[in-house]
Amino acid sequence: MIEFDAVRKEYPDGTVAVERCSLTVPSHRVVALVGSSGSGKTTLLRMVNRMVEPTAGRVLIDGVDVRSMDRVKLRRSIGYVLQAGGLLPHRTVADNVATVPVLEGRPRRQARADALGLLERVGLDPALADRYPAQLSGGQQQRVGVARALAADPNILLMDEPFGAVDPIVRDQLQQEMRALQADIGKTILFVTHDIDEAFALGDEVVVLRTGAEIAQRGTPAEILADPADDFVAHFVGAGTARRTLRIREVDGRSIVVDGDDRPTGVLER
Amino acid sequence: MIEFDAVRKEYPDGTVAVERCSLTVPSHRVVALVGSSGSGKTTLLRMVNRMVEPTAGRVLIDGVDVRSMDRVKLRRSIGYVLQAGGLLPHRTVADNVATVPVLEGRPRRQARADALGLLERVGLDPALADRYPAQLSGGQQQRVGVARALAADPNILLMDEPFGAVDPIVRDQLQQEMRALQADIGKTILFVTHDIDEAFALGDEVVVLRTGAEIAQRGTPAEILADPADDFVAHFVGAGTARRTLRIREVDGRSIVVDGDDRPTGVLER
Amino acid sequence: DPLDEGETTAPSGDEGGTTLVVGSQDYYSNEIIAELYAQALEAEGFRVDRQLRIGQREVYMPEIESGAIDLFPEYTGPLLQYWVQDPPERLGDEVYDALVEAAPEGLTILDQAEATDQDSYVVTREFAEQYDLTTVADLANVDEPLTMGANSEAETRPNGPMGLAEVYGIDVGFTPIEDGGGPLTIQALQSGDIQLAIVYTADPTIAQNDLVVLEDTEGLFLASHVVPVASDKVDDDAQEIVNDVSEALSADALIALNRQSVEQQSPAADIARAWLEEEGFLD
Amino acid sequence: MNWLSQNLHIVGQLLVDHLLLSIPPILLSLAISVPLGRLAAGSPRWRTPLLTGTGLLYAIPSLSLFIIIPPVLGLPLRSPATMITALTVYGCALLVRGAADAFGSVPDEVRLAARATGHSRWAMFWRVELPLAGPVLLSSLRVVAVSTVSLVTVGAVIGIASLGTLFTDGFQRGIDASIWTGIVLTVAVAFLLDALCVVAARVAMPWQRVVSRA
Amino acid sequence: MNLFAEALQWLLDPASWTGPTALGSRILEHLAFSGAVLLVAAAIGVPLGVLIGHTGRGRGAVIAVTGGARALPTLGLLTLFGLGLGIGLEAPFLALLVLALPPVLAGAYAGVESVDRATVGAARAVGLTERQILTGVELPLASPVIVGGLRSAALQVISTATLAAYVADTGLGRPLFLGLKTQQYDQMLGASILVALLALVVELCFQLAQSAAVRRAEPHRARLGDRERIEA
Ligand SMILES: Nc1ncnc2c1ncn2[C@@H]1O[C@H](COP(=O)(O)OP(=O)(O)OP(=O)(O)O)[C@@H](O)[C@H]1O
Ligand SMILES: Nc1ncnc2c1ncn2[C@@H]1O[C@H](COP(=O)(O)OP(=O)(O)OP(=O)(O)O)[C@@H](O)[C@H]1O
Ligand SMILES: [Mg+2]
Ligand SMILES: [Mg+2]
Repeated sequence: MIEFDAVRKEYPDGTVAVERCSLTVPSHRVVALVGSSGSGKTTLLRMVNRMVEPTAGRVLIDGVDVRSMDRVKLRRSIGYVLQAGGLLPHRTVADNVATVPVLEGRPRRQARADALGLLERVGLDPALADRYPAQLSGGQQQRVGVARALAADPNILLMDEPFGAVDPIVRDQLQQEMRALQADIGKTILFVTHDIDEAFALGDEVVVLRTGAEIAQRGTPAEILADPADDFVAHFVGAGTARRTLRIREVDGRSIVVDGDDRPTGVLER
Repeated sequence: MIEFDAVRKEYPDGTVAVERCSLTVPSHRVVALVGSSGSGKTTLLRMVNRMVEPTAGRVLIDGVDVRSMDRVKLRRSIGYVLQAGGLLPHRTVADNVATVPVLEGRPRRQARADALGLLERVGLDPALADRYPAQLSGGQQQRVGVARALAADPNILLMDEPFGAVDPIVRDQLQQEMRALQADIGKTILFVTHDIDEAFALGDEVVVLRTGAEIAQRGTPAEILADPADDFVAHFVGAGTARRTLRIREVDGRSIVVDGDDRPTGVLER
Repeated sequence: DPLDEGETTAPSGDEGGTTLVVGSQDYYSNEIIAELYAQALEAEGFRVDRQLRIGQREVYMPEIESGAIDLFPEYTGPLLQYWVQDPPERLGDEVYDALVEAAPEGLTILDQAEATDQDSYVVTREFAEQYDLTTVADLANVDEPLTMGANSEAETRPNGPMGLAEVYGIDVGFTPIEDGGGPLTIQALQSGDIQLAIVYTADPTIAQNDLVVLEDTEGLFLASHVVPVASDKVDDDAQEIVNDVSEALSADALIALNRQSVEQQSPAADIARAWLEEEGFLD
Repeated sequence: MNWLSQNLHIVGQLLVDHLLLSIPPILLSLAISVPLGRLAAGSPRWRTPLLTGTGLLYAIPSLSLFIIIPPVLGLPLRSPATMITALTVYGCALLVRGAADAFGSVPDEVRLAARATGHSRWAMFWRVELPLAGPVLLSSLRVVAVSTVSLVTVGAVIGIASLGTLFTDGFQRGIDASIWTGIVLTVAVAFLLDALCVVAARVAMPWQRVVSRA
Repeated sequence: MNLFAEALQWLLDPASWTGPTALGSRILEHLAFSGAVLLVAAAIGVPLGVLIGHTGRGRGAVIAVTGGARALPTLGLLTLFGLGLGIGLEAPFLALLVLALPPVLAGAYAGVESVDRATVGAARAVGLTERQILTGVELPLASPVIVGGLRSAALQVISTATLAAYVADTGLGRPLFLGLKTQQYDQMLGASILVALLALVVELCFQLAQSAAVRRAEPHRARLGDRERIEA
């Protein structure tokens, strides 16, 4: 469990990225932070592994203030997945996955063997182990990033727009696999995105943030879509827009769901 | 009207980008070419303004073979929008928009006045006119690119993944504005993308291409989604995937449309 | 007899474990002489460290005076000028005696050789005939501006334009050519870029190119015999060997050595070895 | 050719001298420039003085530098130490900027990812920053290697033996072959050291091969 | 350090500014000679480099030639040309030209090549002629790099022009060589300091030129760039 206790962050240049935020991420659940650019999502996320130190307030992991922990150790004990994978371009896929175990002193050979297992787990052919990141597609790199985050078997995963750089089709696929993986491993995941669809797809709970990381609404995806707390949230999730306002049209004897602009989005299951 | 008459393109290194392709783009309509990377979309598009010369076959504009026209004049008479705008980084926004009119001898002051009007037309504050491209966001640059393409009031617009480099939310917005704009100006548009959703959103007709620019299916978005011609097209549009397989769920007394993964996509209009 | 002495000196070289450092100017002729000393010494069992081609007098002399270099082929007149401002002596033996007198503590001036390598003013035959030149003083006849070519240091040395003006009252321009009176200087002379050059008298190119050496009636150039300068580390045995070499080194011999260097393009060590063999220093 | 066949062993000796004068300054300037470059890249406060300072050094003519260094450091004029110091100064003048650019070229995301995965400062430098700075560093190092080899020849003017001696000697004696030999060998040594840098870099940076192909 | 004081004294001594060292005219000679070399190098190197950058033809040759030329020892060329051409300015002029051409050529070529191909493609697509692309797009965008090449050539020429005194009566190499040959450290050092100062002044001029070029090529960034340079 991760608790943000009245945290605030003011950067040296005076920007207040997080005004005052209290939030709990229950164990084994995925909480998706969603908000527009600059709303303070990344800042909030990075407080957990002390990449950002709050100006006020505390962050607790299972009740322990992170400030009492050694930074480097803390970071190694938490999985972190960034946009575009954040892989080390000069290390092979296997070495990338084994980064933390090797830093922790695990023998290279064992760490490598473990890495191969993890690659399979995230749906990658272990034959890719000796490639370099540049030889992989964006989606594959992203999977390696997830494998690396899992390598030290952390309880907590922090994911910062991990699928933001891949194209929509691959992103859909990665999101699906992520759901399957989480069903299996049940980590505590804090997931940041500015794509509400992604938040709906992955979050057990979704937290919609305003500027300054002010919580506008918190709930399950369906709750938020069905009953947005206010205009801001309604606008953010696109309630009432052409995109969210669906109708059913019959084409060639099938029921096609089209949006307010008549653009087909899918086929209705009978 | 643009007609591709059995065109073929073999690059000097032996790559056959376009095998043999015949295609008509009716006047005042948007035809979206969609296909995976390397399928020959860009090659096909560039044959229209002679950036690429076909190895065999002809391209006709309103019945006239483009080979009989002067290249430079032809290009100035056709609007071209590329990914990331393709703006000249050392010219202001207004100068960029006025490029072709100035080349054609229109007095600078008038060209500039026209440019301000065009900026408004594509939804940009004319106050941005004196900025340089690097001072604009990706979405704004893209709009400038469209404004520039419209500056000479061409009948034809060629658009090569114009919104490929901007993030999904901005892309949605640009797509909507593009539809509104086209409703107003009614140009003949050949639009290239590898995002099927974008093709569905913008194309009056969608042409799905296989490698070598072979036409796999041609039709309206709804036709293609409802009745994919073959497995390739079905796979390409994602027919049968969770994303396209929608159901209706009642939440808080409203009908929410959810996809195969239970992810809410919109609210059903009554 | 060098052989006899060789037998007695050889142990002294080995026992003491001393190595004699032999230096030379950055000038091929001087390098050949240094090789003569070095190889003659080696033939008698001395160990020699060569520090050849190390620049002009002002660069190496501090090293000799500090004892970093033990043996160096020098030239009597210029060396005297280095130690004594405007010495009155002009002729060979006078200069030599004055030099022995002037040498600082710790340095020994060994016997001078007959060979001289003296700076001299040369002009082309054609130019000499045009203005009827035989002596330096005749340069006063010349009614066109004169330019002298030489290494840049000549510009401020007593034998350069300044000395010429002072002693002979003749004003000349100056162009530096850093080849020590070598091919470029000759070429410049022949092409008329310069009219007057400083060339060493032992330089074979004088004869080759039919140049005229102007007689130095006022003694602007001091006698310039080849003379070894030695440190205390050069013991009596070694001194004898070097003196023997000097004794054998006649004026013609030096020109012949120089000619081999320029014409046959042989390395200094080879030229020196051949000569020493011929003269019976090696076997 | 006559000249060359007679002087082979001298040329050989000068070649060795040349190498002995070239290699130490290349290595020394690398060793000095990497930490300085890292400092300049990482701290805006140090960047300007370091880069301006080393940049100005480059404006000093090589011949002047050979002359200025002995009195400053109390070295004899005509010693290899003078030469090596001077060339190291030159090497640094180029390499500090090169190293600063090299460290600046390490993508911020990669740095961030390394920090997030729990690299300590030390691990960060050795395991992430230095290897990733490698390619840009290499291109500066190659320039330094080649220009050092070429500059060594200037020392012949003040009596430091190297292949440059073939120029001054050939010039005095009017032997073209000597100068030609000097030029050809200098270029050859430069190419040799350049090639060594490239080979060393290929071995040290295996990922570069695939990246440049990709 | 004492020596630097002596060098300074020598520089301030009126006698140094007359007679054989005549610093005033030596400085002018040095500048004029270096300037002439640079002009010729620019006249040859810039058009050639731009052409190669624009067409992409001869790319490999440029890289090989500029890399190889960098390894050529100037002293070797100088003595070789000297033997062939005799005394005077011709030999040092040629030797320095060989020194200056590679950076100029590489700058011009790399500058044009560094212009984003997509930008050039876009310019072509909207109907600019090849000539308009060259003068209106590639040249302005490449100008900072082109000027950078000239700048590094100028620096090298000015500092290497001292060697010209090896075969010609010109430039600041004269007092430097004279000091070297007669072991007058103050003079040698003084002359060296003058050359370094000269190089610095020229460097500053080129920095101004380069920021002007940057202002043209990257107008939005120019202000920031200026600040950085003024600090520098
Ligand atoms: N190091 C920093 N120094 C100063 N301001 C910062 C810093 N990092 C972030 N900010 C500012 O803090 C605010 C919140 O930034 P943050 O990166 O947390 O937002 P975000 O929600 O992650 O945005 P995005 O979706 O663009 O990633 C922004 O206004 C940002 O400009
Ligand atoms: N100038 C060229 N020379 C050689 N091959 C080329 C050239 N341009 C494109 N190709 C090749 O032709 C094929 C089609 O390229 P094209 O750019 O038309 O594809 P595309 O559908 O636009 O792809 P993308 O979605 O990646 O832009 C590809 O295999 C490509 O590698
Ligand atoms: Mg963020
Ligand atoms: Mg394309």
